[in-house]
Amino acid sequence: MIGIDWKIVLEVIGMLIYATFMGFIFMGIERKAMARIQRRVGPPLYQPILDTLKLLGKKESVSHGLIYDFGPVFALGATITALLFIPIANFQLFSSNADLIVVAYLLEVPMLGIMLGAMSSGNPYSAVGVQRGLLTMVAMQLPYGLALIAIVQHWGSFKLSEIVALQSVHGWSITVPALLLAFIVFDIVFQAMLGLEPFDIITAPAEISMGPMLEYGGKHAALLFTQHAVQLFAETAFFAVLFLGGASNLIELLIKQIAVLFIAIFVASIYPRFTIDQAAKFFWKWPTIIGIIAVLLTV
Amino acid sequence: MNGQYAALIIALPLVSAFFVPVIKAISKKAVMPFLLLVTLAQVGIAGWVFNEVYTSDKPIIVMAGGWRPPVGINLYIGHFAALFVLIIAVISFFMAYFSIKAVKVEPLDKYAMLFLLLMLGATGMIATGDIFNLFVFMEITAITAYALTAYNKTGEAAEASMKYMILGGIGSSFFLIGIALIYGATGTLNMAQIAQLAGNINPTVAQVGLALLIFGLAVEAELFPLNAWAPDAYQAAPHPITVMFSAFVVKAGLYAAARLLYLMQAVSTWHSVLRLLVIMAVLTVVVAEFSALRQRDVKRMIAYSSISQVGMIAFALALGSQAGVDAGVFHMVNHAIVKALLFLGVGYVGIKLGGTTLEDFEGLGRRMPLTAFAITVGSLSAVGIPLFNIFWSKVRIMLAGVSAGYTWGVALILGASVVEAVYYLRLIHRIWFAGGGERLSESFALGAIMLFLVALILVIGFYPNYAWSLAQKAGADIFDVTRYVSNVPLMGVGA
Amino acid sequence: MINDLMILIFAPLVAGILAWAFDVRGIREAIGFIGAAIPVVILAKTYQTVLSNSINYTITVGGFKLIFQLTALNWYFAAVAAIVGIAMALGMISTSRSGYEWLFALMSYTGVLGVFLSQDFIGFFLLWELMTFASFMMVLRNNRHESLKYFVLSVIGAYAMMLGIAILYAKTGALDFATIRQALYMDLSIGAISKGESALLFVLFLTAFGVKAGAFPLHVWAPGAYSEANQSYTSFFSGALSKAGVYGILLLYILMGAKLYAEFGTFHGHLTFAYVIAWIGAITVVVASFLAVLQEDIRKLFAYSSVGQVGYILLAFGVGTSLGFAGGLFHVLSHAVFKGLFWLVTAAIILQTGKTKFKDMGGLAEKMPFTFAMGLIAVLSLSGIPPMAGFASKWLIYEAAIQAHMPLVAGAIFLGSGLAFAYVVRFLYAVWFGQRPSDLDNVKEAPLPLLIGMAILAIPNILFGVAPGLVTEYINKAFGSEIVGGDYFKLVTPTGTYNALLVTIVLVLGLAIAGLVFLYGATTRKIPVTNTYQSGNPVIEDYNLSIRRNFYKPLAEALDFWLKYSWDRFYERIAGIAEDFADTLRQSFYNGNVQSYSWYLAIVLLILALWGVL
Amino acid sequence: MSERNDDFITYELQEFKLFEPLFRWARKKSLWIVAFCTGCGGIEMPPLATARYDFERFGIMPNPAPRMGDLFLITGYVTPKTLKRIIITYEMMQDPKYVMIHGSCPINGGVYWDSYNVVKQFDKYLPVDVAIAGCMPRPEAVMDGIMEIMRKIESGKADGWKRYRDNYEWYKKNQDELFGEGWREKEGKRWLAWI
Repeated sequence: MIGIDWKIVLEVIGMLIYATFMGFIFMGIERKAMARIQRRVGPPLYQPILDTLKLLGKKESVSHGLIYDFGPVFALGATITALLFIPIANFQLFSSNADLIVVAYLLEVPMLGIMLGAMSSGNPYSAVGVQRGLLTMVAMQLPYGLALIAIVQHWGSFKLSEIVALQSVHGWSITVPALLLAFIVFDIVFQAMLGLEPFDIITAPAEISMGPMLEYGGKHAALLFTQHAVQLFAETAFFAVLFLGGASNLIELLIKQIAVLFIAIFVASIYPRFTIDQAAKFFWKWPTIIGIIAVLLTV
Repeated sequence: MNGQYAALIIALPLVSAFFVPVIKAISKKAVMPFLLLVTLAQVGIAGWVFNEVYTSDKPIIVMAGGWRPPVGINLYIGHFAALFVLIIAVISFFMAYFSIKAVKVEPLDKYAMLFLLLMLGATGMIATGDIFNLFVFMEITAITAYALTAYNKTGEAAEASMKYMILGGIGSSFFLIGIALIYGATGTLNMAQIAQLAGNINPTVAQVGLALLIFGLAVEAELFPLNAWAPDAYQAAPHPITVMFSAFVVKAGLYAAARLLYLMQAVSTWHSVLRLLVIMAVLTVVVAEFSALRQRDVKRMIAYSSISQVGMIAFALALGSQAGVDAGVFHMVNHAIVKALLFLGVGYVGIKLGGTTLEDFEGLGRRMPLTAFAITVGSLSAVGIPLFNIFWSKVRIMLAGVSAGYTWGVALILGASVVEAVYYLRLIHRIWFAGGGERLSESFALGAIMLFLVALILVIGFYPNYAWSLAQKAGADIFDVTRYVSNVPLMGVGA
Repeated sequence: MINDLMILIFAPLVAGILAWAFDVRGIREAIGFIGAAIPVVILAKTYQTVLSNSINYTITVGGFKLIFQLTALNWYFAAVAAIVGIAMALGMISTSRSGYEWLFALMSYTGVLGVFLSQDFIGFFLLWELMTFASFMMVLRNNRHESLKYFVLSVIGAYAMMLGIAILYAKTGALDFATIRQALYMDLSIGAISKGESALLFVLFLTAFGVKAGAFPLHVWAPGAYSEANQSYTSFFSGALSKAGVYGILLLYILMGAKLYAEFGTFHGHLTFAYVIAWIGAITVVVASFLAVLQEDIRKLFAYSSVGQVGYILLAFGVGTSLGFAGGLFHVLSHAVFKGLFWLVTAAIILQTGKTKFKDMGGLAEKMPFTFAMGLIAVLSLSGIPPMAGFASKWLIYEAAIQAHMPLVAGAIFLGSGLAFAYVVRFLYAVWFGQRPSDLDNVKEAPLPLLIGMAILAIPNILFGVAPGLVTEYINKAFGSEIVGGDYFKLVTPTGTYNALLVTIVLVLGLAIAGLVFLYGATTRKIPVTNTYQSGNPVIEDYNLSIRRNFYKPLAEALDFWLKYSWDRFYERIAGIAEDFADTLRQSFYNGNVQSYSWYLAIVLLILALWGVL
Repeated sequence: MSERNDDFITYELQEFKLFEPLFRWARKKSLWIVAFCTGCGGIEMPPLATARYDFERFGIMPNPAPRMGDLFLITGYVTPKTLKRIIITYEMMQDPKYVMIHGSCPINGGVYWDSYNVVKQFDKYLPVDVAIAGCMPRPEAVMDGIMEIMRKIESGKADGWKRYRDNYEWYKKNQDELFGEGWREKEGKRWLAWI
């Protein structure tokens, strides 16, 4: 089918390594920033890499069946796919063949993978975690959709590469007032997608001890950590591409990603946790109203 | 065998009715078989008449005593009359056999005589060409109907018959006044001549005369406010008689009303009478359907359903368009078959299980599968499910109704038939899927009759072309007054 | 060629009658299967000819001229019904108990095929009624109340259509689609049909098709009817019969599109009447999906989900642009396929376990592996995971909705697909995973015919997911214009592209990489379900560790304001009022004493007198 | 011990020769504490997470799931009831796992030396890597303990889990001696009564 042109293969491999590494660094930044805000020294930036290595190095691993193993593998695979369809800096990768809706859906598929694995472990805590994860996802779906629709309507095209090109010509999306509202909505939703503080009901540490990931240990947990890292990188890149005009080179993209990340970290380190129906009610009140206004302005 | 032998359809039942006491004298048990024989002969003659009219495509005119109309009374057996006389004969023959099983109350010879007179009256009303003769046959039908309603000698039957008698009496008396007015104005009793002269009689007299005529027949034809007697009469009468009531007695009244209505087209307020009839017809359908919704007795429920279907026929006939009349006649034929089947089935269950309340019908599917199947086909067809016969006539009526501008009427009727669907399908669920019981033996002959009617329904349902062509010819016979007048050999006497 | 159409339409009915007559276990299954297979064979044979020209057949029945025509468009709908029909037949081989079910299942199959193929209103109405009646009889056998609710609503719809047909007949004097379309088109200038009348016609036809498609206010019959009928028949009931309603909406566009446009103009750039349909579709999607999430019974969940998915199709047609139609048509196929598969999976579960409530099931993944795999494919397809057919059609609908500047409707799709994801995962958790209740230990895999049926429905899910071009290329031919570009594996619309094959390859690549990382770690040891962390408490066999009841309690609490109102209770109250009114009417009018009867006569005489004189 | 635990012993050990120092360094620098605080020491552990001591500098993170945890802190006297939970949680943890006991009570019964309800010598039931003396040691002492366990991991001497795996029979004998044969089933059944 596709002629195996080595340029893309190399680009893909390089991108994957870079993304995973930077994903871990972002998680490190996250923990470090949280610590610094609490006037603590905080772990070194490469701490998540150490954690993953330790988990991979576990001497034995436990499994509740085929689907329990398939869950994390499917999650990581889907996240890698999502990553490869986002136009990162000047690397085209596969983004010429996919548009906003495809990437938005690919970013949601890992949720199914994690849910599959967590459910098959048969642990009630993970079941409650799954339920909360799904409800958060359902709650955030409407504002998330409205924000994306606002962008597409303003730029008139679904292709990410085209949106980036238009932004470089007409200036970033957030300069447009309507898309600024969409930016705010997307930022709130971004908080829930990463599972950070106000909406980290999914893995509420005190209540249901790590939520869905409760039964995961050893290499399964390592897989989930790498998936979280790649997802972090992919989502921040997606955010940057949509609202901050993508980037011509990796450094510029990195700066934008870290900027977005810091917004999320600052919000996360301040807010207490919403209960799940409060979260649902909140999502369907303010973000949806702002989203509707943004959408109506851009029509 | 020229046309004159057609008079036998009137003569045969009359003569054999008065022969019944003689037969009773010979042997009590011979009465019922004799009745069967007479009705069989009647079917033969009606079949021959039907064949004669439909092959030669010309109506048979029978002049009483050789006197040419308008002096003498003539029988006008056109396409409609031939078709319906055959239907009356066939159904009477079936009911004669059913009476052998169903009617056990003692004076059987009186029953046989009344049975024949009822058949005679209905045949006469349809076949006659003279309005006074119409009144005479209507009286015969009415009186025999009162007697037969009370035949079961129960308190309920007596009360029903008394109600029927009072209302029927008022109705027919006003009908007589109407005839007198028309006769006074036109000077003739012959329908054809009335049609010619209707144009130039004094408008108010014509109005009042027509209104009274229609009012008189409306009581017989069960239109809305006047049909209060019908449910009780249907329920109280013996089972075969209820079948005859719903199958052709009511229809004879309807035909007469339609015939007179279209004869007097030239009357100035004709359209306002039509609109009144449409309103009354629609109300009949709606009220009857709603009343049937919470019935505990199946026979009374089917009576209400029969009244509502008759209301639908009246609606079609009163539309005043050729398509409407054709649809009305087609629905008359279908309704006759379906209601005959339904009342036959319910009657047979009434005899076998001793009652026709809803509880008796529970698990009928296991106890009497053949009757249950017949009742199911009957009720499905009555509801208007496709591949059964009433579907076609209902569609025709709806199309004609809206074309004639009565969209609200059609909407109300459709709404009412939704209600009809509900209580029929509740009955079907109760028959097949509720309760149970061991299998009872069912009579072979009645089963054959039921299967014949079911086959008839399915044939018309699957391939309605032939039935529809019959209905069109019969409808034209009523609607096309000029052809009717030209067929009758008037002597050219009078104003 | 001529009588091909007759065989195509009436073969199932004849087979049904034969199966009902020879009510012997072996024979009726074979006859039924043959009856369901004939349409597939004929449709396959006529595929080539349909692309170039149409096959016609007319017969006159009862004075009406019934015209049947097979064009590219209704070949598509007939093919969808045929695929689901074959799967249903296979399913019913193992789940049907008597000839009764075969008769009415195949009669409704004839009804649907007839509806898709007929080109005149009488044939359309006749087969529509037949289809409704047959599906009603399938439900009547198991539950009277639900079936009556279903029948009353569909009959109201059918009679609304009858009224509409009669009005059209009165206005245009014709019954077949071609002349009506021509007459309505010319009527733009003459204006014989006023604005009010065309509004009435639109409402009548919308109710008729809305009831069958389960649009929002008229969807109450769906949960009851879908869950009470024989489950493998429901795959056809919800897979193909709801498509008749959607086909009707398409018909509405073809026949009265121009007229309605002329009468009602546009609203913000969309056709007003199309905008109404789009919003009905959107509300159906949201409401049905919310209700589906909160259900406790597996059949009710899929019933509401089916109503929601048909809402997508309505929405796609409501968008009004050609891309909207393409998306809607593709979703017709993908909905029929994955919803049919879901219902066959439910049939297998209920057949083997006899349970229908979520709280009694659990841990069936090991016991019924093949059914679980099929269920997983259906889950992926319904929730719109990229390599599946569900995603391709939903993607087209997104493109159409957003391109046509209908943002809030597109927002409804987002919310709907999120909810779809939630209730589908709920189904996975409650039925397949977690600890197995002790009474389900001896559950065996579903019988072979059912499995083949599932396989038949699973293949298109994957095939049209990876290669959506096959379907869109056919749709382009059906519409005659190039709506969705791209080859077999790539969909290209003016504003976006979706390369299904590439996404699949990259997904497989990603899975391979993740698999490598997985294999690198230590070997895994399988442990039983009871070896889970319960804050250190020892866990033993008969302590059930799963949450199957009230899985989405918080969502119910968040929505309690909306859940107070239910259309179902509203309709039940109306039915109650109507029945009481009927009773009071009977008591007041037929009150049994003669005096009042004679008063009625007097009143009528009075009216006659007034009427006569005035 | 019910038969469920027999397969616990049969897994085979994979020694990664090449990366061993890297993994050892990773295990040292990222210890996850199983948040299972028994006895009076539980309150001593949070100050370590505050700004003054901040054990997160060393990559230590309190983690509620035993499957992912490595370091098991026994922070105070251990009663038989808690010991049952401790044993179950310990067995759920995955392999290179270390136990650190705080205070004198788990070492030799401490203040409760003559109490009927306290486990006098914790080491008899579960292998201990590092013990921190003091009747609830101050945070500095605990930090020192952590440094000690990290040094032991670095040098490979922190082999509590290997000792548990090798002479599992001895440990099991002691446990059964204290709780009686098949105590997991009995405990589960007793627990069932409330549901």
